[in-house]
Amino acid sequence: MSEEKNVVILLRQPPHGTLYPVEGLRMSVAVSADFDPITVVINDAVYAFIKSVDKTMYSMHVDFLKGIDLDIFVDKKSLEERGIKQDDLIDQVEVKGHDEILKLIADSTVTIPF
Amino acid sequence: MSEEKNVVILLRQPPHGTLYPVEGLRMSVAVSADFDPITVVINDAVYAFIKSVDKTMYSMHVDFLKGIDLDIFVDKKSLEERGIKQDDLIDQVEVKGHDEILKLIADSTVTIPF
Amino acid sequence: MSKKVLYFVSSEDSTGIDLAIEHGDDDDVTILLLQNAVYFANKTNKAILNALDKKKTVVACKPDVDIRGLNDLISDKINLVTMEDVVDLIFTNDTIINM
Amino acid sequence: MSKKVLYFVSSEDSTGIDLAIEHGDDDDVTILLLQNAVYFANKTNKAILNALDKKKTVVACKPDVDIRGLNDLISDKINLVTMEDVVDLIFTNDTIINM
Amino acid sequence: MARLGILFFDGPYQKQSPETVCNLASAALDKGHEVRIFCYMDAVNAVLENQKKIEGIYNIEEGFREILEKGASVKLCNLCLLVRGTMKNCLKRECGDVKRAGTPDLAKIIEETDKLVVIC
Amino acid sequence: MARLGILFFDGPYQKQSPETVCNLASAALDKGHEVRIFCYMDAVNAVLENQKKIEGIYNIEEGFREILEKGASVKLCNLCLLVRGTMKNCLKRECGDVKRAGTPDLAKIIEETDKLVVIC
Repeated sequence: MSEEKNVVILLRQPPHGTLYPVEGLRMSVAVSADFDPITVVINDAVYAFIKSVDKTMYSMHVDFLKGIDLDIFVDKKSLEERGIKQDDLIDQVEVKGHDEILKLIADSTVTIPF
Repeated sequence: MSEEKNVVILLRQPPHGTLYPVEGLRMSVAVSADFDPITVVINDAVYAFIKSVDKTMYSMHVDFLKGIDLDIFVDKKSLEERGIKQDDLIDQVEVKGHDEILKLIADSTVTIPF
Repeated sequence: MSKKVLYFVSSEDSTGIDLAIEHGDDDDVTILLLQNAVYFANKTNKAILNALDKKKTVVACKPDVDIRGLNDLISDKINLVTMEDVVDLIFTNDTIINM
Repeated sequence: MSKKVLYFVSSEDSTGIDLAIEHGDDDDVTILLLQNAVYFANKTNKAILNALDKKKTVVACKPDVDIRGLNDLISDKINLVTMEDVVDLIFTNDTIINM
Repeated sequence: MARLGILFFDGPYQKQSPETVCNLASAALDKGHEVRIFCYMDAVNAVLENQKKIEGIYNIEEGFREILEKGASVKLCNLCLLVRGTMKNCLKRECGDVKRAGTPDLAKIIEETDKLVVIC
Repeated sequence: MARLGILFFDGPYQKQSPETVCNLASAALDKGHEVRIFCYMDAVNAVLENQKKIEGIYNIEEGFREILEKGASVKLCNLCLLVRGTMKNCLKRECGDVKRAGTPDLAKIIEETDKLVVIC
């Protein structure tokens, strides 16, 4: 049964103003023991993955997820609205078009927003 | 010195989803011992003063402020944006045009947002 | 492959409503508004009107609407549901998208 | 009767910026962005561009901008200030409008 | 009968979510469903002892005592308690199935329940 | 030298505000100003003991200990502590001028300081 559940951890809040993105990534790591969670990044949460942001609190989570081949997908539309280019982002994340992001969320069994 | 300070308690959040409006009104009451605070109501906080809302948690604060002749001013623009008419509001508050609300805030010495 | 999808919106973030509106037409989509999200049900809210136009079902948690005194301010196309109905909605939908 | 007014904006609520923009031209208005409010300084933000057009001074808290890595994303018309500068701004303005 | 998982993030007396969690859990339990709750971040403080009753304000401690009595399982994120310094104030085992837990326990809840809702 | 009042509403490890309060207070104290802080709503939980240190995360208890040592005055809303059940966990007098207080004490802070800022 567990293999059938698509877990999406949905990050939507920016880093540093709250601990939500950090705690969301910590949850992605924890859930990865039993599932293959997809981390989806929308709205101001995209700021968490620009190269220049201080990632002291969560770089280990990002590296862990990358190390076990779990995806972090960033919404292209949210980037464009904020004038952020793909080049501004760290290598561990992958940019997806808004339609694909919508489909990932729509196809989830469980969506956990942070 | 204290008489010269204009204290504005600025309510901006809706009731029931958070305790902010309740705590803001409690602060208006507390501050009234030393100052004549003006309570200014903007954005979704206007919902706190419609007749039909459950005011169990804060009606005593509203009555207290009214009882000592302290004003609660509600922003007309915020009401209009939400389709709320003056008739929908309780008697203890007074509706003011947006310019007047701006002036009240701009003329304050201390503004405390809730 | 049509399925029943519940957008479970309990915060003032309108993203859940936007995503529900953009959700494909194949699925049977319900938007459930709880806590401060019931303010989205105000007749003046364009996103919710848009969702209704797009044949999404919109329901709001009755105790949350009642305590806020919103009965006369919300669209009559929005059904009010009790907390017991919320429990049933949770189990009768195939997917829940929390927001 | 001109006075120096500081809009002290430490939350993601844009009301403080809107109010500052509408603030009368007689006063010398500064908008200070702290914490997540520094995201308003993004070049794509129309409210801040509008505030700059209207001759309001906009400053952002440097440690908050630095930790978020926003230096290349924000408008160069916005001055960055240290926490020590913030303290000075607080005491050199006549009025502080917290938001 | 089905199994409901509930996750939330907020402490008491700031936002409505702890109260909603209690009301939703209670309604589900009354219908005979199983309820498993995970308290993450500030939500761990919703399950502290000695919350003084204030007239007119829903007492969150009582709300949790009631749903625990009705059979809800409540897991508290250990690290969240530790970092907040509130580890020693939690409701005790006598009140029901309330336990400290790690984040992997949320994975278990996802696996073992039919639906998970998040109250923001 | 001037007197600065600071009011805030949030507990630790959820939002940035308690850290900002410490940093702003510290900068003001270093410049020789007087600092008086009022903790309202969840903010009272920012000044609890036994907050475990986590590497990479700013420890709020330490932040408050530092500014208390530098001479800040910190008032905790009594009713906010009572309702949350955290009355007994606050930092003690030995740490500096930290005291439980009522809401009228905020009026006193407004009256006796030159400027009041609110960290949201």
